[in-house]
Amino acid sequence: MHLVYPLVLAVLLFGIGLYGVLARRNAVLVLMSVELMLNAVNVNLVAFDMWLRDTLHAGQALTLFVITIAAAEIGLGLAIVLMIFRNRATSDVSALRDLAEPGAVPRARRRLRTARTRPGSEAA
Amino acid sequence: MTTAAALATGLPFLAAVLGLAFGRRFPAAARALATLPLAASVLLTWAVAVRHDSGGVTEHGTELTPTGALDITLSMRVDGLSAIVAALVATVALLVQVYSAAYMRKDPRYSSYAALISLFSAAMLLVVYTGDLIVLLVGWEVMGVCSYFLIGHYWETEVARAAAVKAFLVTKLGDVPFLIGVLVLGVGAGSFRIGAIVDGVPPGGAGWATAGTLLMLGGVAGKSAQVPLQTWLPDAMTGPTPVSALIHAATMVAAGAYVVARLYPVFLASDATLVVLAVMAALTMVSSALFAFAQDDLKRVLAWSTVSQLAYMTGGLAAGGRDAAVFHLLTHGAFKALLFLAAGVVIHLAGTGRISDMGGLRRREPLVFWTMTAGLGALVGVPPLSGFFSKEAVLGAAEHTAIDGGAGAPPAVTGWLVIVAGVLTAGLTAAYATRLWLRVFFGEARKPAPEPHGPTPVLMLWPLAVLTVPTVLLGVIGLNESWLPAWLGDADGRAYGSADAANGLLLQAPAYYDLAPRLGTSLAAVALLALGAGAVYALWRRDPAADPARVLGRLRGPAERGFDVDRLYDAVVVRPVWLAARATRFVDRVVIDGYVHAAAQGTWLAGGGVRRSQNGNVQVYLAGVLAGFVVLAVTVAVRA
Amino acid sequence: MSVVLIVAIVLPLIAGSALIAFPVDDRRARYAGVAVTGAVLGLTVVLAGAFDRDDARTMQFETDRAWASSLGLRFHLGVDGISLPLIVLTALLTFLVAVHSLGKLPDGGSARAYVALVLVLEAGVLGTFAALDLILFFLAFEVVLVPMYFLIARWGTPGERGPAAFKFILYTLLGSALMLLGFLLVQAHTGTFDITELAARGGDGMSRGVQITAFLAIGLGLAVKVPMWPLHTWLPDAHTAAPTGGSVLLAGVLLKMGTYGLVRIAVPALPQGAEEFAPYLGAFGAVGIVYGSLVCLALLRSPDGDLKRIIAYSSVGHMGFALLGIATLTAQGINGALFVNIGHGLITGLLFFLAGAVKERSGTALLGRIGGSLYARAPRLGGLLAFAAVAGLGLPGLAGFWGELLAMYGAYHPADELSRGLFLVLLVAAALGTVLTAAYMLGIVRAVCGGPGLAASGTSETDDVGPMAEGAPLVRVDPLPDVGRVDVVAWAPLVAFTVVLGLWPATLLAVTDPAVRALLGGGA
Amino acid sequence: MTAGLAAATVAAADLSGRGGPGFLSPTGAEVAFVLIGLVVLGSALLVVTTSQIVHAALWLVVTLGGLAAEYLLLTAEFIAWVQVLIYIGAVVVLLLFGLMLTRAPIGRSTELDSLKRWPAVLVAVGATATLLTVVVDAFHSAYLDLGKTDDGSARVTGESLFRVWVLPFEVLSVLLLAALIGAIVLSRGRADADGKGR
Repeated sequence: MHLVYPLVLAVLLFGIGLYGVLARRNAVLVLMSVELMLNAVNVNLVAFDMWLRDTLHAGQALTLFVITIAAAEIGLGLAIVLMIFRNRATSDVSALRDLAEPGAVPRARRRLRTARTRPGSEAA
Repeated sequence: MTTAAALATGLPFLAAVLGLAFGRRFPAAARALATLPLAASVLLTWAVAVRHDSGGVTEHGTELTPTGALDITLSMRVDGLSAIVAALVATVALLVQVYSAAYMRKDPRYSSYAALISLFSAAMLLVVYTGDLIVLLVGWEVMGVCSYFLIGHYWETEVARAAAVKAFLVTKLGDVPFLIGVLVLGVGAGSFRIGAIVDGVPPGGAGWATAGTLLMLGGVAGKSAQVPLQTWLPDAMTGPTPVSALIHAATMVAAGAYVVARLYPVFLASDATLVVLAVMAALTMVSSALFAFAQDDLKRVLAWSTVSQLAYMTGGLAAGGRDAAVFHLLTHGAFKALLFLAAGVVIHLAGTGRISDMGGLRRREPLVFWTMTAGLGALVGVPPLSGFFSKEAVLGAAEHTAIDGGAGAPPAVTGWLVIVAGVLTAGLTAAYATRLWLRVFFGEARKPAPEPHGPTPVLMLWPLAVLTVPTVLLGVIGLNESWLPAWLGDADGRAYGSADAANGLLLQAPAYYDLAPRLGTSLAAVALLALGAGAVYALWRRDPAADPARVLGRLRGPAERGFDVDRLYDAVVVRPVWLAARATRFVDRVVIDGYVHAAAQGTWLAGGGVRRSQNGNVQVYLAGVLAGFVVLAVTVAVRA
Repeated sequence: MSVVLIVAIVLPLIAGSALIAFPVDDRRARYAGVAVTGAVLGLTVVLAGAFDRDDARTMQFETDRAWASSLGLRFHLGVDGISLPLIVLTALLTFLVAVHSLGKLPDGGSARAYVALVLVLEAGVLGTFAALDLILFFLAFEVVLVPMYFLIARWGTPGERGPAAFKFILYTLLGSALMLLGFLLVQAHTGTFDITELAARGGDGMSRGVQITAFLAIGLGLAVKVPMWPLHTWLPDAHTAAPTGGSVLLAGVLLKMGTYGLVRIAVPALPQGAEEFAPYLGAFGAVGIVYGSLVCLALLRSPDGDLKRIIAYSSVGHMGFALLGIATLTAQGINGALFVNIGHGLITGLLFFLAGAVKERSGTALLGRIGGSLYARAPRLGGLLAFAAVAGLGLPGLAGFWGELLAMYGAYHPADELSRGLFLVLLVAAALGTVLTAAYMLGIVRAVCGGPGLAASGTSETDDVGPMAEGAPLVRVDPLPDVGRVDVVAWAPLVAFTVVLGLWPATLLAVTDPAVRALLGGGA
Repeated sequence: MTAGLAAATVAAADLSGRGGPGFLSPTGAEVAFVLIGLVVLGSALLVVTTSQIVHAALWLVVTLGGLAAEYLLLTAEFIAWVQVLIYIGAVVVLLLFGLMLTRAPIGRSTELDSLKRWPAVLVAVGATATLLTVVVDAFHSAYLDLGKTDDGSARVTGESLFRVWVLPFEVLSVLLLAALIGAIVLSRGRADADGKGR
């Protein structure tokens, strides 16, 4: 098999995941997109492992680790998303702007955010 | 001899420093401090003058600024001219100090006043004695600043404050070209020493000499209140009267003429300068005599008269009569100081300075009446008095230039200008002097005299008596060629009547050293004198209560205001300067500081712009990071 | 003797640091400040006494040690005829400021901190004037900024001090950054940071282009400090806001570092660059003279005419004379510039002391609010102010005159490679500037000193009843405290030196002239 | 970076010396790989574009399953099974729970995509294009001979995992434990703060 096939697959998958991370607003969907990117990396690892015939099988071992870590990550990530949802009543990434410079967020949207935050804080 | 000259200069200076530093603490010592050093100076200057045997120059100096190419030396250069003028200055200064001791006896600021007069005397003596133009400039400006402080002695009044600033600024404006002229002469001759400059002028003149002397005329006009910088002197009369007598009549204002006389060979080699000087003198002479006629304030009459008489000196210099001009400087110094000091007593008696409020004062203080009459006579040029001889000497020199001319003589046009203006002015002078005399001393008092302050202090009277002597008699020294001309010598230091003179080595033709009156000009001047005085007398006889100046008609108002030159200057110089100042401040605040603030604002704005991108949306950050990474990767890949 | 020089620089630094580190009560700190600055003054006087006047052209009391050899930096100090007067002036003015601080200080912080900052400042300035290594010069130059920043920002006029201090430090730091670039450029092409060696080489090893670039960078950096028009706008703000002592040091000492740097580094090390930019330098100087005076005139009549601001703008004019003198590239001009430096330090120092005194006594420095009549309310103070103003307008016979005269003389006769016509125009502008200077200086005297008299001392008692005595308003004005004992000690030396240098300029010129000639390559 | 790229290219050139058939005569495995790959990409695209949030999770299952098949085609059996077990079995289930707990709307939703979609497209396409260029440029001639190996079998993988990689493996287990505890702590919420706990 030509090495290019898995590599191109990996690249395209990575690109799609990237788009998802950047464009999706729901935090859970962002996490899914991250999984796509991780999988793209895994494909790469496996393909190169096979191609190089590594006696240590570093590629495959690393893929296993990545899968494991991905599972842990998704667990933690979901926990965080859940907590944010409990506090703010939203899982919209673009509404979470506590890092913003004061004054940098357009006024209309800020009002929206405070409006959303208020019931959330009541819920908390 | 130079030591004595230096001492004569230094003593009043020391007195001034002590007076300024400790005068307030020891007011009792102020009078002694004011008069004694100056008395010593008088003795020293007279000793210098007497010991200065006819002709020759004694000079001694020490270096002030070792800056290579051009050295400034603190030198004393004693020759006939400086010796005799110094003696005049010191004497008048001492008399004024004595007079002031009585006149200002109740003034709480007497100590600083007296110290400033001492400082002024020192500065004037420095100007007179020094042999270096830059050092002369030092004395020149120090005189100016003393004049400023003394005019502003009554700083409680707005008039005095304004007059003081005006006097200083107008003269300072003249000093700008003067300073540049000094630089031009110094660089041209390769030295600032008067001796070197005088020797350095080539016989036919030189470009630098003409340029330098023309520029120096600015300072001469400023200091001697000649057209076009004449307007400060009448205003300067707001100072105490003794100050007017010393600074604004006898000495400082004559410094302009003195400097020209001091550098005479340089001026004589520059025809253009002499013509300009003559025009200046002629204009000043006639116009200020006219202004004097229209004034109602006693001191302003005398002030304009001073301007007019100073123009006789500058005119004499322009027409080649250096010795004649110096002669007039000496006699004028005596009679004008007398007139001012007498005017001080008159104002004291009348309780006002307005002529229209005076009248009939001759009975109140006969001594003042007689001394002032002598002074006015000398001013007018009544034949046996000193002013007659000196004025005729000037006119005689002008006549020689106009008619005979000859090699080395100034252009004939200067002679004609001075003769015409001088004779005309003689008539005008007679007119205003007569008017003053009649209106102040005769007729009835037009305003009830104030309560007498008590008898006039003796210290104020005897300087008048002392000054009357030269006022009456000084003229005779011009009669014999072996007296004043021999003493003065020519500007190169060669004595008239010495062997050099016999060999024809004098700077000018012998006729210029002959100060005796000449028939033609004398007749013309005396005739106009009689005409002017007679006309005013006739007017006065017709109506003793009315002012003879009414004859001027509609001209009177403008003439009283000096033809409104002040308003012209206000419009042409003062206001534009204020406008420029405001514009500059605006530019400074808005444009130049604007750039600075704009730089700061720009930084803030850029910061604000970058800050806006920090909107808290993590996806935007991430997109930015990745986009940057892609761009970097592509750039590197393309470059590789 | 070179130890004395080092001690004179290090002593205030150590004392200042100690004052910052150890809690001393304020009274003792003030006396400690006087003692230390007095000791430094004594040391500099010893230096001046030991200075070989016949050999003023060479560096004396030199110390030359490797410092950071990997960078080629050397700890190189020395004094010649150019720096000696400035060092003595610095020590004198700092001492007087320390004496003055025995009196009342403005609110803002402890007197201990004030004195400590003044001491650190002194060390920096002395270091600048003694440094003979470009980087050492730069370091000392920068050390000065920090204490001055705090002096303005903490003890300044409330409401103005923050922005003024900010502007001061940013503006001068920008200049310093440029200057450092210039130094590095010079080093890159010559391989040395040593000032004496660079001066001896006279630009060898640098092409014309490099010299021009380096001069531009160094010159701009120093011009900010001078300050040269149009880079001057930090100065009025800083002066207006600074406390009296800060103003005195700023005007009397800090500004001198700019012109000193030009004379010491930029002109001798980069002769071709200097030649290229001399006309601009002179033109900016002449513009500064006229411009500064015009702004002062405008301030006289403006409602926000602040006495200290006017004096600050007068500094722009006076330093214009120094720039004009340097720009002529002649011995006379540069001597004149150095003389302007010293004269301006003495006179403007005195003026700022007096302005501070007026502000302290009447509570404001705004001309319109001071109330005039200083002659009547505090006669000695008024007389001193008049003296200082007259000295400031360049009256011949006082220290301000000779520098201006020499600068103008240099402008009449500039170096051969410069355009004579241009410098004649500049000369005329500068000369007219002196008239404008006289106008505003006398305007200050008129506004502050003149006015209605005390009721007890009106003109009514004199016999002179000319036109002037009529209508003299006998409004009663309140007297102010006159010159105090501390003031006399702080001001008398300035008055004395102003008079002495004015009467006998040779005392200064004999020292500076040989060194200036050596820098110009013996010629001119 | 360029140096690394060059080295990789050189290595690829060396290894490609083993050669292989051209692109125009694909083997059966290749055809299968491409077809399954298209399915994977298509479903991945749906994951990031669908407007129904639960569908996204389901399409993710398809993507991950397809990838497991691709691993099989690459002869990495063990990885493939792990993929199925952990990803499809655990991760996706977790995600579905997450969706449910955050009350994700069932049905179409317009708020799923942020307003900055076009910049995201631009960046994603740019990154993809860059990577594609580099990868294709470097490895277009590399050939993967899969015929006669058992590199991907559970035995080989297990041996290397427990011989060579045993220490990282154990560390990873600690990491998992930490993640477990962390997740519990996080999802318990601020029990102490309001005293009730959740």
